[in-house]
Amino acid sequence: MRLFALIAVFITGGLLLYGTADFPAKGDPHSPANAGVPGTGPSISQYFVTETYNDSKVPNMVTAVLADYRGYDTMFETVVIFAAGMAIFAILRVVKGGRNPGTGIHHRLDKDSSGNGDHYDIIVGTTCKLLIPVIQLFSLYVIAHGHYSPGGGFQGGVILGASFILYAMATNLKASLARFSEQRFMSLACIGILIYAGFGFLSQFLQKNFLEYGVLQKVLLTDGPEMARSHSMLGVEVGVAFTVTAIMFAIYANLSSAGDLENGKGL
Amino acid sequence: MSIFTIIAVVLICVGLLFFLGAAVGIMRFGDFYTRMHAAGKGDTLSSLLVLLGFGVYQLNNFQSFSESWPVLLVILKLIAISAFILLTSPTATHALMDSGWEDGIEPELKNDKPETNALEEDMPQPKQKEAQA
Amino acid sequence: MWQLETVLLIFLVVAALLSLKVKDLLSASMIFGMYSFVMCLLWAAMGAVDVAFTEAAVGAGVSAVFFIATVYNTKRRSSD
Amino acid sequence: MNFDFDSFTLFTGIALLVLMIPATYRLATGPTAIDRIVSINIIGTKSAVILVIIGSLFGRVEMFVDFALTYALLNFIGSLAAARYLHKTPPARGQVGEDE
Repeated sequence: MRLFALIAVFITGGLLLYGTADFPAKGDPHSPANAGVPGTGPSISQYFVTETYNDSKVPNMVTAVLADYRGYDTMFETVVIFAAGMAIFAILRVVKGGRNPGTGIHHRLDKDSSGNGDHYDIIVGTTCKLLIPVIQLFSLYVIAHGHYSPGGGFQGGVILGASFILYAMATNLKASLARFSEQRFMSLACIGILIYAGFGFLSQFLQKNFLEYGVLQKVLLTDGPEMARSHSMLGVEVGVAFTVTAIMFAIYANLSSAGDLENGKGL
Repeated sequence: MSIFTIIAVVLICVGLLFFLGAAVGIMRFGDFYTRMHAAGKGDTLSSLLVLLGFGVYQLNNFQSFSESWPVLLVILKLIAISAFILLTSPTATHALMDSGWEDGIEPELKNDKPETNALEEDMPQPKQKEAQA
Repeated sequence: MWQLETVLLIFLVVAALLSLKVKDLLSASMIFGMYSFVMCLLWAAMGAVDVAFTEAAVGAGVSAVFFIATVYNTKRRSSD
Repeated sequence: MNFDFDSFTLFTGIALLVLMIPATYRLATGPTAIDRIVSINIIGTKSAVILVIIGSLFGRVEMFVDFALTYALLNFIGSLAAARYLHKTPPARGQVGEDE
């Protein structure tokens, strides 16, 4: 049976490789995706390349496509991440009482959970104390600088969440939950999505389509709809970053303590 | 070929040499702790050297402070990467070494070898610590 | 440039096969981290910089930690 | 003297990738799990350098240093998580972790 599976895998892989022979060359400017089908005008990627800067004054067109032209897509990606956090919460979280000692998952751990001796705490703790502010500052740079260089809400949010995870691993889960409690990160996740949807509804109140940022110049007091789009993209990225940060830390906290945040022993 | 390019090439070549040393060390050494030694020291120094070499090469594009500050920004970021590697790589090595000791990996001591001669038996035995609880 | 991509693709295949072969789930999750390292380098070599950044942040940073946290609360040894 | 720094950079990148092979060998045959984790750490450090090299080949180093920085910062978290795991669980010798 294993041999049969191997043969099937090789045949499928060979067919896929055969299919790639018809692809246009990488970066070919005359391929249909880049130049458009003859007789139907310019393609959509040509429009993005030439018109993004005129539309929204954002040099990095990936950010413009993500947050503006494909705003719905990014919004529901954020909702997907939020749903993942909710699913982890719904599956793992033990709300009251906790598990019985001896029957839970942690019964095989006979070691102390709070630290691994002085030298570990001193060396790793000092390094993390030096690193965590730098990581957080860098993640804020990534979020805010997404207009000009690669980066944006998702990446910056993940890095910011990783800094909290690093704090939880340098000390213990309880100390990190004292700083970033469950109530806080769950409400932060909701606030992120509310910020994103709020931009959409705001533009709807001003008699335009959902997530059509150009009309927001009346609210944001910018000169021209282009700058309004640019600033709205920044706001939307901040909302995405809130949700991603909170959900990353929520997933880590629930996974490592098996849902028992009050007295579970984290990683 | 400017002076910066020459310095950059020299730095990168020395870095590659140390990378080669680390690679040979991780392949050939006998036990976990010596492999860790090669990995932790060689890799940190050599990535430092290569990154600084690229930073020095960027100085070729530098004309004046008012015009070419992006070049300085790139060099600053390269120095930042070097500093982080200098900080994190030994710490990770320490944490892994510590957990390896607690995980029960025995270091390969001198009198583990079968071919001990009479001269070596006279020498003081390395003290074998008990694993921490 | 194509030389670099070819070597990277070989590493990608090796990492994928190794992460399937290893029985120890802790090692397998770390090798999956190597897979995402190489994948990030490939995205960067193709010029898809934003995707590479996402892969670096998610694959190198948090997904390995999530896998290890999951292995910590379940069994370490794979049964198949 | 005609010296092409781009060719030299490409050579450096390929040499780094070739030097990854011993780490991959240790990854495949490492007797314990922690050997594998060490080699992953090495590969991560090398990857950050290779990212800078790719950026230099594209001529856009200022764009690529950002996520080389991310690599250098986040590679640490994975290694630390594995170290914490091995700290928190009882010693594995002879039961799990040894391959096959």
